[in-house]
Parts: sequence; C-alpha cells; structure tokens
Amino acid sequence: MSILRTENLSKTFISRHGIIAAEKTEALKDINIRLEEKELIGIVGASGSGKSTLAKLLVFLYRPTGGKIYYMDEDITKYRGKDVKKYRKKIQMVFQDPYASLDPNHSVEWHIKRPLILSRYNGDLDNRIDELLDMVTLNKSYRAKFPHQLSGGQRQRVYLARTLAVSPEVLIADEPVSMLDVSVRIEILTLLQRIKEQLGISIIYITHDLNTVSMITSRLYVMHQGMVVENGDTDSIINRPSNEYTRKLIAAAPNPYKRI
Amino acid sequence: MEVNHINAGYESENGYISVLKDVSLTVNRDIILGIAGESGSGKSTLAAVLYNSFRYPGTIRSGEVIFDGKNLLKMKPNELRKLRGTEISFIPQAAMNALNPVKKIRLQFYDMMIAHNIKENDFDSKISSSLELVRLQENVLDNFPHELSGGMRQRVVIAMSLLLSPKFIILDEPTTGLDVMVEHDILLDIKKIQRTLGLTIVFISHDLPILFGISDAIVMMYGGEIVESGDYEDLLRNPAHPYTYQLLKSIPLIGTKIDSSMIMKGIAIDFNHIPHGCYFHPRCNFAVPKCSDIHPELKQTDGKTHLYRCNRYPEWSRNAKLEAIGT
Amino acid sequence: MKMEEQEVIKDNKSLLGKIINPLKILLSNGKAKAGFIMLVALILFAILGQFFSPYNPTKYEFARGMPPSYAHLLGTTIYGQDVFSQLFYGAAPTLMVGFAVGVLGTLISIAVGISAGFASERVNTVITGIINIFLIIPGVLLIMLFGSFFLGLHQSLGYLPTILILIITGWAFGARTFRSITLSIAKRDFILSSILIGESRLSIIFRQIIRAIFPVIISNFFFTAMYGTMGLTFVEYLGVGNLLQVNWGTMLYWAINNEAYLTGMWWWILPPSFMISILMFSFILLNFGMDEIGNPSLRRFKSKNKNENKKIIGDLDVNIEN
Amino acid sequence: MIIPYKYILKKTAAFVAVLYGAITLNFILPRLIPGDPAETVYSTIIREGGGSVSPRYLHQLAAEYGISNAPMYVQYYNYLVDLAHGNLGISVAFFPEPVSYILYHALPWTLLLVISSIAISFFVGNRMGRYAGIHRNSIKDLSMDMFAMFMASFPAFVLAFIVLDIFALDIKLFPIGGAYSIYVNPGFNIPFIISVIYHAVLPVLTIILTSLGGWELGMRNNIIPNINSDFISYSENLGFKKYQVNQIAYRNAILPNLTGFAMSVGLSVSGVIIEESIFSYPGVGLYMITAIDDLDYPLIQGIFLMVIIAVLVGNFIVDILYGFFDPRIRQESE
Repeated sequence: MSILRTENLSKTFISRHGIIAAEKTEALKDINIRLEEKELIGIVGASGSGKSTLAKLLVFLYRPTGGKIYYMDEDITKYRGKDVKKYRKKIQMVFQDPYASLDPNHSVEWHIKRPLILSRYNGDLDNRIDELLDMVTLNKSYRAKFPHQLSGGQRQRVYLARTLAVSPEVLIADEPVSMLDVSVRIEILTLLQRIKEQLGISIIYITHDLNTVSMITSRLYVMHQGMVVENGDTDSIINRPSNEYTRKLIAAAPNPYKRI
Repeated sequence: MEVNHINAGYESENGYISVLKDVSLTVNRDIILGIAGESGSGKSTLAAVLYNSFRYPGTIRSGEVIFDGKNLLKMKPNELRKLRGTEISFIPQAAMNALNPVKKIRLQFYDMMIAHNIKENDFDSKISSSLELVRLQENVLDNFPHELSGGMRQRVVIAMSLLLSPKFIILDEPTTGLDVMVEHDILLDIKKIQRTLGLTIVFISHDLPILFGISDAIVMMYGGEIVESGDYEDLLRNPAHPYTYQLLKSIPLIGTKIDSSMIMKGIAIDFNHIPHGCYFHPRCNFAVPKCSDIHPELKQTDGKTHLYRCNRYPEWSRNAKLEAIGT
Repeated sequence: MKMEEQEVIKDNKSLLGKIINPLKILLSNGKAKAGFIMLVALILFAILGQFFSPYNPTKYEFARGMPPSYAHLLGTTIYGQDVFSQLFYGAAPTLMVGFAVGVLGTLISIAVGISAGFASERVNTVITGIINIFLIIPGVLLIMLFGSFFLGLHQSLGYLPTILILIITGWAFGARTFRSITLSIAKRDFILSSILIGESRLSIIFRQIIRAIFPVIISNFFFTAMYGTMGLTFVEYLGVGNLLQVNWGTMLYWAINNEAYLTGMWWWILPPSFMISILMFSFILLNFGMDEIGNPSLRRFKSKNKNENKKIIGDLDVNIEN
Repeated sequence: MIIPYKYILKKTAAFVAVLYGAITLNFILPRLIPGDPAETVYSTIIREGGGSVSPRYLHQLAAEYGISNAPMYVQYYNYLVDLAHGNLGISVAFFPEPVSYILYHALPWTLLLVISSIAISFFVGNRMGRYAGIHRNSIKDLSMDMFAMFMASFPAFVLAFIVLDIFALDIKLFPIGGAYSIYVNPGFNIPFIISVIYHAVLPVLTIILTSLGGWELGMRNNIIPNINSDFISYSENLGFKKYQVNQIAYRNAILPNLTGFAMSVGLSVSGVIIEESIFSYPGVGLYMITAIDDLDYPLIQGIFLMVIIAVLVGNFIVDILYGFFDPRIRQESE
C-alpha cells in the first residue's frame, strides 16, 4: 500500500478577465505518482513544469480540477474543513525560500511551539522543543533567536524542526536548498535523509537540480510541461535516460570539472 | 584592469563595518576571471567597487581601480558615465528587476543610445546586431519586460549591456533564479560571445560548479579578503587553501552518493565578529592552534600565478591526500 | 539596528518594557520625535486646562471684544467670553475627538481591511467597492448629510454624533491601506506555513498579520487622528456640530461667523487656528515618521547585511499608496 | 498602441456599479432623515413668507420628492425616471428655481476651480516631491517636507481667511468675491476671461496651498523606493544621463500617485466647497452652504448627486488613462 498516490491528477488555472472572458492554463495533466512508506523520491523539472503546483496540490493549498489523491488508499480529494486539517497533520511542506517561510516577528521557539500546541502535544513542551532543535543539529541557544539573526541554512533547519513538530508522515520539500549557498546544501540534504531514516518519514523532494536529487533519492519522476515524461529508478534514469528532455537536463547539470 | 589595496565597508548606526580588506588583483585581457565566495564573503561589494557603483552607506576607504590607465574611483561623474556602457559594462543579478517595468524593451534600448549620443540612423542596426549575439528575435522589442520569460529577460539585459560593444564586462551572479537548462544555455552564449568578441569578463558567483566551469582564472574570497587566486585548473586540481578544497568537496554531483564528510561546517563569516588569526580557522578541517593567532599573508606557490593565504600549505594538502587514500 | 531592538524587546518582557520599547523605536526617528514632543505638550496643556482654566469658558461675564491684557491673556470674545479660558478648556475635547476618531476609525479600518484581504475573491471585490465609494465621495458632502441627520440629537449625546460622523467619513483611507497590505502578506510563505500547521484564520490574523503591519497601524492611527481633528473643524465650520460645546472648532466657528477677521479681533481667530495647526502638525510628523520606520528604504541607514536587510524590510515594505 | 479593452470593460463595469450605488444612496438617505422632507420644505416656505401657498402644494411637493404612500419600489422607479429626465425637483431656498437650473449655472464655476487647482497642485506638488526625493535626506528634502507638512496642517478655511484678509482686504490686490466683475460682459471675450482668471486666483491659490503637501509627501515617498530600485541602478550602470535616470524614476513613481487621484478629487471638491463659501464664489459650494442653512433638501440632494457624478467621471477618466500608462495594471486585471 502506497502512503500517497495520485491518479490522473490535473490542475487547470482559470484567470478571470473581468466579467465575461476567462482563460484556462493547464498546469498539470494526468499526473500519476506514488510514494511508498519510508521512501525518498524525487520530482525533477524546470520552472514552469508544474512541480510547485503539484506540491501545493498535495498539501491542499490548491484543489485539483481533475483526478484524485489517495492517502493510505483513501480518496482525500473531496475532503473539506476538519478533514483537511486532520490530513495536513500527516503531510507537511518545506518551502523554497527560508527567508520567507519564517515569520520575522517571531522567535525560533515560537515557530516550533505553535505546531506543538496545535497538535496537542501532551509531553513537556520545553523538552520537546530542545529535542526537535537537536534533531536538526541546532542547540538550545537558538530558541530565543529571530529569523533575521540566522543564516540561510539555519533558517531552513529551523523550518524543518517546525514541520517535524507536527509529527507528519509525509514531507514535501519544494526546492529546499536552491536558495542556499552551495556549501550548505549537503547539510540540509543529509538532514532530509536522516529524517527519512530515523523518523520513518516519507519524503518527496522536488527540485530542478539533478545533482542534488540524484544523491539522495531512490526513484525519480521527471516532469516537463505539466506531465511526467519519465520515471523510474534514480540510477537507471541518470545512466540510461530514455527521454530526450531528461538527457538535456543531465547535460545541463552544473559541474566544475566540465568546461562550458 | 588593475585593483590595488581596496578597503571598503558600510557605514551603519554602530559605526563603520569593514568588509573588503586590502584587496588587490589584476584582470588580464581576453579572459573570464571568476570571483567566488559564499554569501557574505564580500564578493558583491567587490563587484560594486570594481564598477565604482558602491553607494552610501557603502564607503570606500582607500585603494584604486585602474582601468585603461585611469583610476575609476577618482573619475569625474560625467567622465565615468560616458565610459559606462561603452568601454565597461555591467550585467546585474536580478534581470527581472533590472528592466524598467513600464517601458517597452525597444524604448529602453533607445534610451541607452540617447544617453551615449548615438546617431539615430544607427539605432536599429546596433539593436539587431546585439540581439543576434544573444539569439533573440526582434519581436521581443515590442514587449514589456513582464511579458517575457526570466531567461529572455536575462538575454535582453545582456544584449543591452553589450549594445555599445564594451570590452570589459562585470557579471554579478547573472544566472541566479534561472533554472538549469536556461542557465546552461546562457552561460554557453556568454562564453561564445566572449571568445568571438575578445571580451574581458569578471564573473562573480557563489555557484562554484558554474564558476569553475566557465572561468579561465579564479579568485576565492572569504571574509572580505582574497584567500586564493590562480588559474582555474590549478585551483581545481591543487587547491592551496582549505576553503577552496572544502567548498569543492561539498559540491553535489550527479552520480555521487551523499556522505557526511562532504559537509562544510560552520557558517559564513559575520563582519561584526571577525575571528582572530586566520579568518577561516573556525571552519577549517586542518586548523592547528597557530591558525587562531597568526593571520596569514598572501603567498605564491611555485606556479607563480597561484596565490594563497594559508599558514599550513602545503602540509594540510598532503594530509588531505593521505586521508583520501586511507578511506 | 533592528537586531538590537529585537533583543531589547525580548529582554524586557514586563509591561513597562512593552510600553517603552515601541516608544524607543518611535523616538529613533527625528520627525516622529518632534511630533511626539509636540503632542505630549498639547496633551499636558489639555489636562491642565480641565483644572486650571482661569474663568468659566462659557459664561458671558466680561466686557465684549477686549484685546489681550493681564486679566485676559487673549482678550475676550464679542460675547464677553474669555478667549484663553476657552482655548485652555477646549483643548481636551478637541484632542479627545481626534484620538477617538483615530482609535475607532483605525479599528474599523483594520477589521474591514484585514477581512477583505483575507476573504474570498468575491467578498473582497464587494468590500473593495464599498471602500472605494467612501473614498470617492467628497467627505464634506457626507459630513453635511450625516451632520444634518444628527442635528437635532446633539444636545443629549455630547460629542458622540460628531465622532460618529467623522468615523463614517474617515475609516475608508485606512481600510484601503490595510486591505492591500494584508493581501500581499497573506500570500507570503510564512502565512501558508501557518495554515499548513493548522493555525486558524483568527489566530493568524492576531498573532502574525497584526504584528507584521504594526507600524502601519500606528502610522494610520495618526493619519486618522489628523483627519479627526481636521474633520472636527469642518463639522463645526459647516454648522452641523453642537455649537454650544467649547472646543477649538467651535471657537473658530464663532470667530468666523462674527467676522473677527474683518473687525481686527485677531486674538479670537488666531489662537485656535494656531493650536489646531500645531496639533495637526504633530500628527502629520508622527504619521510621516512612522512611515519611515515601517518602510526603511526611506531611511538613511541600512543594516549591514544587504540580503538580510532586504528580507526584513520585505515584510513591511508594502507600498501604502496601492 | 495596444488598447486594453478588458481593462476598460472592467473599469466601466465598476464605474456603472458605483454610480448606481451613489444614485441609490441618494434615494435612501433623505428617507432616513427624521421628518418628512416635503413637510419641512412646506413649513419653511410658509415661514419664509410664502403664506399664500395652498395645502395642496404639500401634496405636490411630496410628489416632487417621490414621497407618497406608494410602495418603496414605485417611489424608487419614479425617482429613477425623474432622474433620467434631468428632473431634480424644485429648490426651496431659491424658490421657484428648479434644482437642475441652479446646478447648470453653478457647476461650471466649481469645475473651473476644481480642475485648475487639481492640475496645478498635482503638477507643482509632484515636482516638489521629485526634488525632495532626488535630494533625499538632505536639508533641501527636509525643508521641502516641513513646508509641505506645515501647509497641510492648516484647516483649509482658516488659510482661506488669512489669504482673503491679506490679499483682498489689506492690500486689496484681488477681489474679495464673485466669479467675474459686474463691468464685463459674460461671453467669450478677452475682458471677461481676464476678469474670471483674476477672480479665481485667490480661491485656486488657497486650494493649491492646502493640497500641495499631500502630493509632495506622496511623491517623495514613492520616488525614493524607485530611486533605490534595481532598474534605476542598472540604468546608472549603463551610463544613462542624470536627467534620464530621474525621468525614469519620476515616471514610475507618478503612476501610483495617479491612483491617489480618487482620494484627491474627493478632497479637492471638499476644499472647493469650503473655499467657495468664503470667497462668495458662485459655485456649487456656495449654494450648498445656503441649502444646508435652509434645509433645502432637493438642492442638497441635487448637489450631492451632481458632485458625485462629476467625481466619478473624473476618476473613471484617470483610471482609463492609467490603463494606457502602466502595462502591469493591464496584466493584473487580465
């Protein structure tokens, strides 16, 4: 049983032009992906491929216009109100820009405490906060800090601690490292890997960067213009890409040892 | 271009904060010089100083930037203005914001040529030749910037910077925010243009893979000073500073598996609390006690053109190699 | 600078700290500081005026139209009232109307603006339409219409009708600001993140949005208070207020209606004009100063780390005009 | 030129909706005011010496207002039909002039004041703001801002009295009131035009002085972020001339200021109404004050409607122009 799977998931945006006309943009067409338990899979695509739309669909920030999303084999597409809230406790999302995803007016402690309170954590809050910070390799002294006092990598780690506080089963990471310095990326990626291994959380890693995605994922979906053009085992896709677009992506991946 | 002993920083409410410390470098003709460093290494400040576009609260304490025998920093505003866009040019980071959002591209090109007193008859030929360089169709001219994709806008910006055929160009993170394929295409174009027109380019980026891919010579910045510089091949194969070595090691690459030894520890330097001794020692894997006392000077390796600023070269390098063999 | 302030704030969690720290921020701006000092002086003047008014401001007990003298610092009116007593005693109601309109008007603007910014597209369109109608209709017309509606009721209700009229005509400016600012903040990732962890809308509004737009709220308060003061003089000038009350607006009304400017009784017309101008000026300075605090690109100093600076500012850097 | 049809359509729809709202409000409001306007008017006429009017006139008056025992929707229908025929009822204060006739004569004067004062203060204020913004944080900027704030802190009518006192009463440079001299012949001739301009100077000057500050401060705060923007620094880096750079910043900053027009037109009309009463200028404002004093409801209603329509039309024009100027707005609404 897959923990999360989609069936012909589609999303069409309708932009209104005043009262009469409306224009449709198909952002996603018949997406079928599945995520097994304790798995870390990757979704790769250039901007405009619809990968961010997919992420937002999976956490109910958008509603699909066609197809279904199954969580533990239960169709959640029709969920409303309370059910959505309940579902969101199981699935969390990491945003691209850690400068924007933390509230500048609140401390690190607040960011981790709120989800704990909201998910009615019964243990000792203080201990739990320290525990979560420890999980993302930050020490207690960071509790009182504000986002602007942290570096990009630290912010992203605080954000990860915030999502973990909800105790999700699935994590959707939308470009979690593309705004960070190259030197920090590995750190966040190992963290993702550790979250998968130690906490048993299934992760979908969404990115345009084949370098990082090939390092930590077991399976890949390659997206292009709202469709999945290739999927399968990461190693075999990297070594024997069958789709033309995938080949181009691989060729364009930056590499210091390859002259431009 | 020659840069001598630049000291620059920012005025703040808590006083002056020094960023660039005694930075000197020479840019040879007809090459791409890459300047690399993490965010907060002072590389953007350096870019602004090189172009003399460093503005308050930024202040330049001392130093000179010699371009074609003249000091850019001492030039009269009008002289400098005439130079810009014609002799020396700048391609900024965020192309989406670099174009005036409420003017058609064509008019922005016209403005550029009016600013430099180009004859009206030459307008169209100049525009079409520079668009050709960046492989854009002429119909983009009648669009507003927001109607174009990010990659196209970046190309327009490049075309505009090259419009009056300058020979010296500074690129400040020109491909940030673009996705890999577009980035790759644009870099290929830049390289091609540089080769065909014989341009001198200073390429500034935090993205090491790209930087090493495109540059002929490289300057590594850390904490507002140069820690290593030299030919790209030398730096890639035989880094003399642990910073370069650790950064290169931390680059994610297709086909490799992740491994915790790749992690670069610590965070970029905070200009308010600069460590004693070698700036890099708190993050260095090879630091010894003396590193926290002695601030190393810039030294030459045997290769002459290869400069480094480390107390422990070449010992650490040997250790690193042994380690690599051991594991 | 921002960093330091934040640290100070978290060190002082006492009530005193909560009052003093925003004040420190306010006083860090020169214009706001000047405005604040003027306002405090006026408030003191108003409080003292309630107790130490030399004569009864409403009694017609002196010789008519006397120029200033020791006994009557600012002379007397054509009805034989002491002008200085009126000015002194009338300060409190004038300030009270300004502040009441400022506070209540801002509260309404926040409620309407934020709910529009957070509501569905349709509701948003409707509320925006209503805001625009109130913005476009000239305030004087509304003051006249509502004023004449209340005309018979003034005696029993004190300043309530006046305040009500001014709130009705003055809330829309702020609502527009808050609507656009909320719209831009509600799309930010940190709000989406709160939705994802299960925060309710109200909680997001009170815990995050209000805090993010706090400088704008303060700035808007001063703006609305300014409108309230200006509006009071309008209400009185147009004769739709209660003219038996003593405040700077009614003083002007009587002075103008008795053509004090023609008869050379400058001591009757100039002092209230002057005091109103000072009050308005202090509100404008505070409003403008707060704008600069909330929108640091208007300020002279920037924080050291360029990137960081951008991000912090980003959350407040909302063009208030749109 | 690309014509932003969709944008125009959207704005037109909004215009019609707001106009309809205002017309309806104008219908509802008098019915909310305590007492029957017809009776108020009737008793006023009797009190003011019109004792000979017959009680039947009360019914006639009631009919004029559309106030009858007829159901609300019938009244509303009648009101709309009357409006469509330009019938706004009969004034009380200027009995028996129809309201439409009074407005027809007063409106041009008010429009003259409004348009000329807005145009001048918009232009001058924005230029001042541009100057302050370009020299931001200097003493030039500070003095400009202080001047603007100081002018804005005067109640409009107080300033008007000061101006009137100095220029008309003391040094007698300008007339104290009226729209033109009684010695000239109204019509399209030069003495008349000169006289009109001469009489308009003081009111226009006062309105400009009070509204200048808002434009100045708004422009300053708009242009500074523009000067700091990436495309300005890019233009500088390409060697644009100083005037080109300032022009670009100014042009981009003036666009949001145009949307502020909605507010400003409303405020200016408020200002104009007050000034007209002080300078005895025969515009709508002068009649308005009289109408309020005499509780002349038909006239109040008529003025209200007229002013709102004028303001709405003004805004509508600005909105449409804005659509041509700023391509981003077009896209947002498309």
